[in-house]
Order: sequence, then C-alpha cells, then structure tokens
Amino acid sequence: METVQFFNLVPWVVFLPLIGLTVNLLVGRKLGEIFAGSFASLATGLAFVVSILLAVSLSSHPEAVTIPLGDWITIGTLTVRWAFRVDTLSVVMMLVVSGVGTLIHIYSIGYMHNDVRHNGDTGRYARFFIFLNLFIAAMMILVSADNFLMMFVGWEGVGLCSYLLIGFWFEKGKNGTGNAEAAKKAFITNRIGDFGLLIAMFLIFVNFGTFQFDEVFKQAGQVAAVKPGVMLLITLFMLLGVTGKSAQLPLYVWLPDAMAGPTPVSALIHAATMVTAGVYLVARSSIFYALVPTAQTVVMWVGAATALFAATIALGQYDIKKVLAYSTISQLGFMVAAVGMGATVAGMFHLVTHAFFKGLLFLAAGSVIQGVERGMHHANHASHDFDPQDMRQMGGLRKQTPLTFRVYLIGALALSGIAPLAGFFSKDEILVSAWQTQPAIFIVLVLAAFLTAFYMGRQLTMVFFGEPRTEAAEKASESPLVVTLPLMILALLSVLGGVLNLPGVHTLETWLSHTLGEGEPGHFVWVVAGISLVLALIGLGLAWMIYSRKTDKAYVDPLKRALGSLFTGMENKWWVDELYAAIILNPYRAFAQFMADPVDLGVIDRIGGGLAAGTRALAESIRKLQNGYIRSYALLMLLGLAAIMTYLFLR
Amino acid sequence: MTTGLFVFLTLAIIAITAAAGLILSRNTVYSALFLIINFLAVAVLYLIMGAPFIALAQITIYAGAIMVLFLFVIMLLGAEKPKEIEQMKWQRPLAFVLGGAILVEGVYALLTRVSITVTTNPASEILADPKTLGISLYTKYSLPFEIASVILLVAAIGAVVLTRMPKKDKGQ
Amino acid sequence: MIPIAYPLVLAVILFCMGIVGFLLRKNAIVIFMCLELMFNAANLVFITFANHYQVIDGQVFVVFVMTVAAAEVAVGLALMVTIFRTKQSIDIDQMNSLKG
Amino acid sequence: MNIGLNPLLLVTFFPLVGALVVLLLKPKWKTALRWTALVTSLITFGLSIWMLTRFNDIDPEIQFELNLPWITLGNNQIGFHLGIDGISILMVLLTTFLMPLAILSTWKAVEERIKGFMAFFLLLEVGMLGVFLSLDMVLFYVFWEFTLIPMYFLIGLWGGERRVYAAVKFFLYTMAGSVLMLAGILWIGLQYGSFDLTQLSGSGLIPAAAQLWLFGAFGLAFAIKVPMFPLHSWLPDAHTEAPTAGSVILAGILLKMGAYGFLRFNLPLFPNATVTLAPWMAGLAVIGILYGAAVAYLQKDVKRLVAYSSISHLGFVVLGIFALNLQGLQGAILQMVNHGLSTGALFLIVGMLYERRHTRLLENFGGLWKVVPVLGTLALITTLSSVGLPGLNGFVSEFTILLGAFSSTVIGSPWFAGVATLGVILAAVYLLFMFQKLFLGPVTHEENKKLKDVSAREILILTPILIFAFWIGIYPKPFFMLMAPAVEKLTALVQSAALLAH
Repeated sequence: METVQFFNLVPWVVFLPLIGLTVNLLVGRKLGEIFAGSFASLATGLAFVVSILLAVSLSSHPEAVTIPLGDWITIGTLTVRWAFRVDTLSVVMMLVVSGVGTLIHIYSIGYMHNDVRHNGDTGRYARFFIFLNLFIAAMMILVSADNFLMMFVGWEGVGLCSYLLIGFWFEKGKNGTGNAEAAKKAFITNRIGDFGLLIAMFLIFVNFGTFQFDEVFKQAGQVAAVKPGVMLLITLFMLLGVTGKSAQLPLYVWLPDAMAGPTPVSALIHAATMVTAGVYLVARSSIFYALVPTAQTVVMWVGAATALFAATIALGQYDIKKVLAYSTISQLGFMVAAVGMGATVAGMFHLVTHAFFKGLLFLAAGSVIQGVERGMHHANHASHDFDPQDMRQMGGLRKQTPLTFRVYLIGALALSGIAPLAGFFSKDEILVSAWQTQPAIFIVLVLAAFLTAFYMGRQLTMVFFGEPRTEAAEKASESPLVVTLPLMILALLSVLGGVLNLPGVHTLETWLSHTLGEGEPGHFVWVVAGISLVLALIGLGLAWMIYSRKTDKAYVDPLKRALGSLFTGMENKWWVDELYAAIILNPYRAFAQFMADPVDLGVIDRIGGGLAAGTRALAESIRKLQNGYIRSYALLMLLGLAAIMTYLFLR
Repeated sequence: MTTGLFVFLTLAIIAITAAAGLILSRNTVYSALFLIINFLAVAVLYLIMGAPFIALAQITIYAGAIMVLFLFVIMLLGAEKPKEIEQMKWQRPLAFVLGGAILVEGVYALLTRVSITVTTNPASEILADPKTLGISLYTKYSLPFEIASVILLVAAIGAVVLTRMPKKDKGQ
Repeated sequence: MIPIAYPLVLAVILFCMGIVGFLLRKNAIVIFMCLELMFNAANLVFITFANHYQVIDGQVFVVFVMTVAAAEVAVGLALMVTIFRTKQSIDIDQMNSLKG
Repeated sequence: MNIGLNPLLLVTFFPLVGALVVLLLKPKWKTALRWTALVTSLITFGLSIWMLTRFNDIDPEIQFELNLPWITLGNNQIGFHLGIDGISILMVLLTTFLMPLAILSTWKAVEERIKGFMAFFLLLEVGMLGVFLSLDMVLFYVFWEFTLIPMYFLIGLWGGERRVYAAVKFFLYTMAGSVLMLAGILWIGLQYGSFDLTQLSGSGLIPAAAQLWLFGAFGLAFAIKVPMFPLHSWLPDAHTEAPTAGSVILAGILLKMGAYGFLRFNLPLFPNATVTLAPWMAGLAVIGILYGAAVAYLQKDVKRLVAYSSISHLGFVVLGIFALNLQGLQGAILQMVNHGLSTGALFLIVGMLYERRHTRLLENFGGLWKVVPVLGTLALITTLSSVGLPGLNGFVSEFTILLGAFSSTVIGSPWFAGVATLGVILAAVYLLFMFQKLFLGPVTHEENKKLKDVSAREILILTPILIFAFWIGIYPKPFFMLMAPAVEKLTALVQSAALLAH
C-alpha cells in the first residue's frame, strides 16, 4: 500500500492530552491564563489532527488495526493489554471527541476567563483545563480501547472528570454544597451503572475467557447458541451501565443536576461526548444485541421511554441549561432506541449530529448566561436572588446578543429537526427504522420529537423574543470572539452535518459497515420525513404562539393554566428525585444508621465488651472473698482442712 | 485408777481449763496468765514423760521469757481490754462447728488407730539426760541447729528494726 | 503409765481450742497466744512419741519449735507494736488493707 | 551456610540495631532520635531492595532459607527457620516501604517521649518482618505476639483520648484469637512431630476431621487480625485512638498479617477444610464488604470512617483468598499491598489535618480544597485510589478479586462476587461523602481559613505512595510476576490436596 499509514500514532490521542494536563499541572498556574488555555487547546487540537490522520489511514485501509502498547493485567488465563483499536467506529468517536473538544477548549479560554472572575477564584483557571484535558484523555481511552476492561478505565475516568467538573465550583450551589452534592450524585449514579458493566464483564470473562473485542465477538454466536440466558444477562447488565452513563431511565437523574458544572463542561461532557459513551457501547456490542432479541426490545423501549419522558420534563423547566439537559436525555433516548432497534448507524449518525448542535446550544446558552451576568453587573443587581440562568429573567435578547441569537436559532432548529439541518436527517433515519420495524416505538418517538420542537420553540421565545423582563437582560451584552468563534464553527457543522449520511449517499453507513458489518441502508421515506417535519413546525409555531405574548415580570407559564397539575408534574420533574430519595437514599441511610449504631456499637461491639464485662463480674464476685480479714482466711483454711480430713475418713 | 492416770487427768483438766480461760477471758492480761498456767501444766506432763530438759525449757523460755514479753507488750500498748464486736456473722458459729469437727475427727483418728492398751514408757535415764539431747543437737542436727540460730538472729535484728521509732527527717 | 492415746487426745483438744480461739478473738495479742497454744499442743505430741519410741529426735524437734516460736513471738510482737503505732489499735479486723 | 550475609536476617534484625542505638541516645536529643529511626528504617528498606534484586522471581520455592536449631522439645525441633517466597516478599517490601514514611510522619506529631516511641516503632518493624518471614510455627507465633507489645504501647501511650481503652481492647482481642492458634500449633507439633511449615505444607498428614477445628483455631486468630465481620470491633477504636503513624502501620501492615496467615497456614496446612469452608468464609467476607461500607458511611470521625473502610477493603482480600484461583489469590495479595498504600495514605492525610486542626470530626472541616489545594489534590487521588478508580491501584486488585470470586469453583456461586460488587458502589458513597465533608463545599469554620498547605516533608511522605498507586494501577505486571510462581504453587497444592482427600 503506497499511502502512509498513521496507525501507530493512535496512542498519541491519549498521550497528547495527558502531556497537556501534566504541563498545566506543573506550570499552568504560573504561566497565566492564556498559556494554560491555549496549551490545553493545542493538546486537544493535536489529538484531533491525529484522529484525522487515523481517519485518512482508515479510508485506504478500512480494516480494524490493533496497536498494543503494553501488558496490563496478566494472571493465569486472564490477559489484559493496554491496546488501542483503530476502526471506523472508534475513529468516528475520536473525531467527535477531539473535534468538538477542541472547539470547546477554545471557547473555554474566553468563557472561563469570565467565569473564574464571576465566581471569585482566578486560581482555578488552570485547574479547569487540567480537568478538561484529563477528560479528553479518558474519553479517548474509552473509545479507542481494544478490550472491555480498558474501555472501562476510560468509562470510569470520564465519570471522574465529570465528578470533578460538576463540582468545579465546589463551594457554590444550594446551601454552598449544592454543586458538590450534584457531583457526588453523578459519580454514584454512574457507579451504579458501572456495577452493571462490571457484572457484564465478569460474565463475559467467565463465558468467553477474554475481554478482547475481536475474540469476544467472534465467539458471541457460539455462546448465544449454547447459553442464551447468559447472553441475555450480559446484555441487560450492560444496559444498566448504559443507562448510568447515557442518562437513561431509570438512572438519568444525575444529568440535570450535572448542569451545576461550568457551561463548557455541560456542552462537552454532558451533551456531546461522555453521555454518548453508552450509545457507543451498545454500538460496539451490537453483535451481542443482535443475538438477543429480548435485550433489543428492552433497550429500545428504555430509549423510547426516556426520549418521551425527558421531553415532557424539559417542557416545564425554567433554567436555560436544565431545558437543554432534559433535551439531551431525550435525544440520548432517541439514540439508544435506535441502537436498540438495530439501526446502529442511525444511532451513531444522530450521536454525531447531536454532538454538533447540542454542543452548540450549550455553548450558546453559556454565552447567553455570561451576557446576562455582564448585564447583571452593569445593572448592579443585588445578585443573591438573581439567577442568570433563569429564562424567566431573560427575554428580548436577540437585540443584545445578535450573534449568539443566530447560532442558537440554528442549533434549535437543527434539534427540532427542521430540514435541511443536521438534526433532520439523523432523527429521520431513526424514525424511519422505527416506522419500518416498530410502529409503537415510532409513535412514541414522533411524540417526543414534537415535544422537542415545542420546548425549543418555548425556549427560543422566552430567551430571545419579546421584551427584556429584567434590567440584567436589558443590559446584557455579546461575548468576545474567542467565545463566538467556536459557536460559529459548530453552527456551520450543525447546518452541514447531515451531509455525513445523506439519504442515498450513505457515507457514514459505508464507513461504519467495515466495523459493524453490512447493514441495510436506511431508505428515505417521504411519509416519515413529512410527518416529522410538519410536527416540528407545528411544535415551534405553537410555542411561538403561546409564549411570544408573555412579557410581564411576575412570570407564570401559560401552560400552567392550560395543563394544570400535569404541568406541575413536569415542573417538578415528576418527583423522581423525591421518589428515589424515598425508596433508595433514605432507606440506605436508615440502614447504615441502623448498622452503625444499634448493630455495630450496640450488638457486635457488645459481644467483646460483654465477654469482658462477664469476666469482670466474675472477678468482682471472687474478689469479695479476699476481704482482708485474716480470721476469715483462717476459717477458710480450716474449712479446707476439715474437708480434706472428712474426705480421708470417708474414703 | 493409777496414780499416773490421776496425775495426768488432773494436769489435763488444768491445761484445758487454762486454755478455755485464755480463749474466753475479756482481759488480755488474764489470758496471758491463763496461758502461763497451761504451759506449766504441760511442762509437768513433759516431766512425766521423761523430758526434764524440755520441761524446764518450757518453763523458762515459754512461761518465763515469752510470756513476760507478751505482758510487756500488753502493758506497753495499753491493750488490756479492747472492744471486740464481731462483724462477720458467720465467723463465730462456723468457728465452733469447724473446731468441733476437727476435734471429733482428730480424736476419732486417734482412737481408731492407737490401741488403748499401749502405754507410755517409764522415764529412761538416757533419754532424760540433757547430754543425750546435746550430743544429738550438735552432731546429727547441727545444720538445723545453726539455721535456728540464724533465725533467732534475724528475728532479734528484725524486732529491733521494726520497733525502732521512725527518725524524724533531719532539717524538717 | 498412762495409755499413750491420752496425751495425744489432750494435744488434739488443746490444738482445737487454739484454733477456735484464733477464730473467735479479734485481739491480735490473744490470737498470738492461741498460736502459742497450738505450738504447745504440737510439742506435746512430739514428746509423747519421743517417749513412746524411746528416741531423742522428738525432743530435738521440740527445741527447734521453741526456738522458732520464740523468734516468731519476737518479730510478731514487734510488728504488733508498729501496727499499733500507726493504727492505734490491735484489732486484727482493722488490719484488712489487703482486701480485694 | 554464611549466616552473616543472609538478607533475611539482615532485613529482619537491622531495625533492632537501630532500636538499640535509640536506647543509647539521651531522651532530649529529639532530632538525633528521629533521624536515627528514619535512617534505620531507610537502610532496612534499602536492604529489602537489595534482597529483591537477588530474589529469583520465577522460582516458586522458598528462597534465602535459613534454618538454625533453636529449641529442642523432646523429639521436636523448633527451628529458627526463615525464608521468603513470592507471597511474603511483597509484604516485606510493603513493611519496609511504609516504615520510613510513617516515621517521617511523626516529625511534628510526636513531641513527647520520642525515645520510647522510636524504640517501640523499630521493634514493631522487627516483629512484623519476623511474622512475614517465619517458616516455623512456633517462631511465627513468637513474632506474631511480639508485634502486639510495641503496638499496645504505641496506642496506649501516644494515642488519643480513649487510648488506654483502645489499647487494651486491641491487645485482648488479638490475644484471645492467638491463644487458640497456639493450641493448634502445639497440637500439630506434638501430633506430627514437627513445627516446620515447609514439612507440613501440603503433606496431607492432617486428617480432614482434624483440619476443620484446626482451621477454626488458626482462622480465628487471623480473622480477628484481618479483621473479618463480626470480629472487627477492636479495629475502629484502635485505629481512631492510635497516633497517625500507628494507624498507618496498623492498617498498612498489621492487618495484612491476618490475611497473610490465611495464605501461609490455613491454605497449605488445611486444604480440605479450606475447600469445605470457603463458601462460608466468602460469605463472611461479602458481609464484611457491605457492612463496613454501610457503617463507614455514617461515621462522624474521619479516622473511624477510614477504619470501617478497612473492614470493607479487607473483605475483598478474604474473598479473593477463598476464591482459591489465581485471579482471586493474586488479586488478594495485591489488594493487601494496595490497601496498605491507599489506607495508609488516607491515615497520613487525616493525621496532617489533625496536626493542623486538632480534631477529627467531619463537621469541623469543609471546603478545605480551597484553602489547601495541594493537600486537597493529594487527598483526592488517595480517595480515588481507595474508591477503586481504574487507572489507580485499587481497581486492579478489586477487579481481579471479583473476577476470581465470580468464576471460583470453590466458592461455587457467582452470587458472592455479584453482591460484593455492590461494595464498589458503596465505597464511592462513603469515600466521596468523606471527601466532600472534608474538602468540598464552603469553608464554614473560621479556623479553617488559614490552614497551611502541605510542607515539603508532607509531600515527601505522600508522593512515594501515590507513585506506587499509579504504578500499580497502570502497570501492575511486575507485582503480579513477583508473586505468580508462588501463588501458582499454592493453588496447585491446595487443589491437589483437596482432591486427594475427596
């Protein structure tokens, strides 16, 4: 082969961010913000370059390549290597992660400059980029691993970064601990998912004898034939991991709280990349799922249910980022449903386009928030009860932040599925495969898509249209170029993202088929496209009609009157957090308390203490014999003498 | 009843009565005096049983020296009539019961093992001679004898050390 | 010539009386005297058997017993004096500092 | 035999030399005392490294064996028998590695009676090394009990408020167990004419019926030391009251003596009983994992929290041991090392906080990451290593243990490992709770606002531990290689012996 092969460069996608973080760790604080930010961006950018080189290499040599780096765990039959797997699937993920990652790094240079000042600790600027680079490294490990265990390293590593970044302003939030609590919640919820993944891995090792993707998938058919129950268990436990990481029912609850992190984090980790890891996992293991129809059904319903459920909640939120968070959950539901239906390519397609437009939306939201914050400082608000993220406090921002408004509009339209933006094509592919195979799923997803358009319309209207509802919104201002430049690039991608897998061309389909096997290319069904497009337009229009009129300051959502208690449910996220607190957290707390106090201190500690006390009581009673009276000792001696003599006589 | 038996019984009664007096008398001085009577009675018994040296030693050392020492201490401490109230309620009855039991058992042991027909020997010249005792002491029992002397020395020194008034520390 | 059992019985009686006295009285000096009484009873047994077996060893032992008794009385009374100095009493029941 | 150059003898007794030197110094020469102890422990560490370089890591047999006649008891010879293999060498290295760090941590913490402290500390090292190197049961017992004495005084003299209670409790619990072990040792010795472990291991001499109660007698001693549920109640008190260095050594090494005892005695001597009782032991281990985690969650005292976390972590060790396969056993041994490192480091960090604030109650802290960023970061890494985050040391061992237990034929059911995996979640719950209470949130106490960040000495203490945490997490191969031959031999021995008996 004449073309140069760059496969050996693959470890650098991990090493480059690691170098970036090490340098920042050592000198980042001393060399200032510009250096820390740009060096971290450079590291990620280089990782993106490496990813492109890998993609170029793959285009001429589409077979999977494994680049071993070293041994990791070797015990008996258990052999796990640090090894990278370059195939079309992993490279797609790498491109998304490092590409969107680089843009968000650049955005963060400007965003964090303001954020550290707003929150009053400039010393944490470098730390932010250290964490971001660590995240990129972990995510790269996740997507480029050649075995389940190494993937798990990245899997937990991104969870850690998520924890660190959600709790970045660990002294802020509700009661001062809100952010720290949110971070902990995210990590622990993810750990519940990881528990499932661990069990799945144990089962894989016991039944396959290896963790390596190639070998496992090679044997999958055989094992499924012999032990269908085991395969079902593996896939279901894996699904638990997926629901944790990709925020699906029932483990989605951490993602809305995760919005406590700085906005670039929400964009990068909690929208574009990390949360899609679950989708990636199912795509990677699509061979498993193809073998177990029951598991497929479960996955698909989990995804569809999440898509609809989260969309309803998004409808009732006022926090600009929370709406996007629930929207993310909902869109992840689409992807999971897609991979559950076997439409892996459609899922991956949506994953990519979603990374573009949802990343865009979050970053733009960040720009809006900082704009409002600036306005807030300008207006000298006593900032305690003022929440710059509350959409009720905004309004009319299209004038103050025109550029942000435009990119936001593009993102929102893409998300709503308006042709010919990226979201239209990817969502359409999912709907088509549902239409063809699972009508029930189709109905649920279409409903979710309608709600998506509606809540995006609501958000657009509340934030950008009408008149400013507060002084801060009135005085809000546009962000600097370093912030808006990534927005524009992402907007461009959101517009053009559909090209990746245009109906009839199927670039992505062909590309991924080298890894996922030849699938049936999704047809373009006019009926479906029509339905979804019309519904999206109706949703947007309806939202516009309902919300554009509201300008008064004491903001009451118009839907509240129309839907009544139903809206209260949406507003309160259907009380799921409270439900979990009641059935899991509080019982565990009570159980731990019961174990700690009555059981450990009261029973187990008393066993030893009781033995000691028994000995003591015995000694105490014997001690009384030693009364100090000589005559009484003499009497006892005599008693002994008499007894011995009596014994001698009676013998 | 032979003369010997009569003498023995008389002495025995005196000894027992004196012992009872020792135990029961409230006044410590009386107790000491009763004990002297007891010693004397027993000394006479020794004499009868052919141990004149021991009998005299008993009178001089025990009845003489030791009991004088007792009386001195009693007088010195002024402890002729201390109050005696029994606090241990089982002590008294048990003392009698056990004392009685030992007595019964001892007497029973004696009477079942020692025939009543075996009598004491008349005093023999050789055994009664202090010289025999002396020879035995200085030959066969010379080592215990020396040890006994050391014990006496230690006791003498010990008594002195113990009773010495604690010296008031100089300069205080 | 009396039956050998008689002085032995006498010795037993005296010994038991010593014991009972020891147990009954609280006056430390009387208790001492009771000890002497018991020694005495033991000595009587020695003498009796010396006479019975016609050997001198019994008498030798009596000498030793007397020696030890004398030493004991000397030390014991000295102790008594010391204790009286500190406690102002020779009630043996007050000497119970070593109780458990 | 060239006794003078036997590495084991040198390593074991070199601290004794240091202790003697410490005894000769005057109590007021504080610096000299500290440096003597530190240098001694460093030289001991150097000696153990020297030993490692000469150690043949593909040989499963006992190496550097030293067998001197010691006591003759009738027909029985009690030998002064030392030796090392792949299992014990890691324990020895862990001991010699943690000692200098622990001593360094006392630099500011121990100001009174330094002489006694250092002497006891070095004596403790002799005892612990002796335990790991003895191959004669009686000698083992002597060292085993010997470690109690210095630790008793370290807790009882230099400990916290309830130190005497804790010291006595520690002593009595351990003693109670080991007395039964002594009975077992004597019975074996008298019955089979040897106290020598190398002769008895896998000999199949002991009949299955006797094995059961002997397993119980030995196992009780070890289970108390580990400690396994429900014999753990000495541990929270001892850990909490001990001085920082004492807690480090207690958690880092003394607890490992129990697990090591299982490996060295119960498995090779009583293979049938081991196989029979393995599910029960595994069950207790699983209960311990979950129980320790649950109880740790609600502790108010940081040290108590870490102490209960030890129960949970050592539950994994026991689970791995009784999985009786390569993954389980090797994971268990590595987990012993890892627990020594991460819990040791946690105790060191708690000690550093205590030196600054003189309190261990969680409610008195909060938001410290802002005040002491470097310490916060070090604490974060330590916490994560304890949580078992992949890439750090804890994960490798916990994962291999669970994998071993999951596939263990001896335990017989994947349920044990499955339930134990829940411990992974719970570990995150209580450790992140701890981290949050200490370092996250706002600074709520005025006193905390001016705390000093770590000194160079403190960084010097923690860095080596964290280096190993990363090393084991990323490239544990050398550690597995070191123990693999010995573990393979042990596994084969247990399995064949158990097969013979069936």
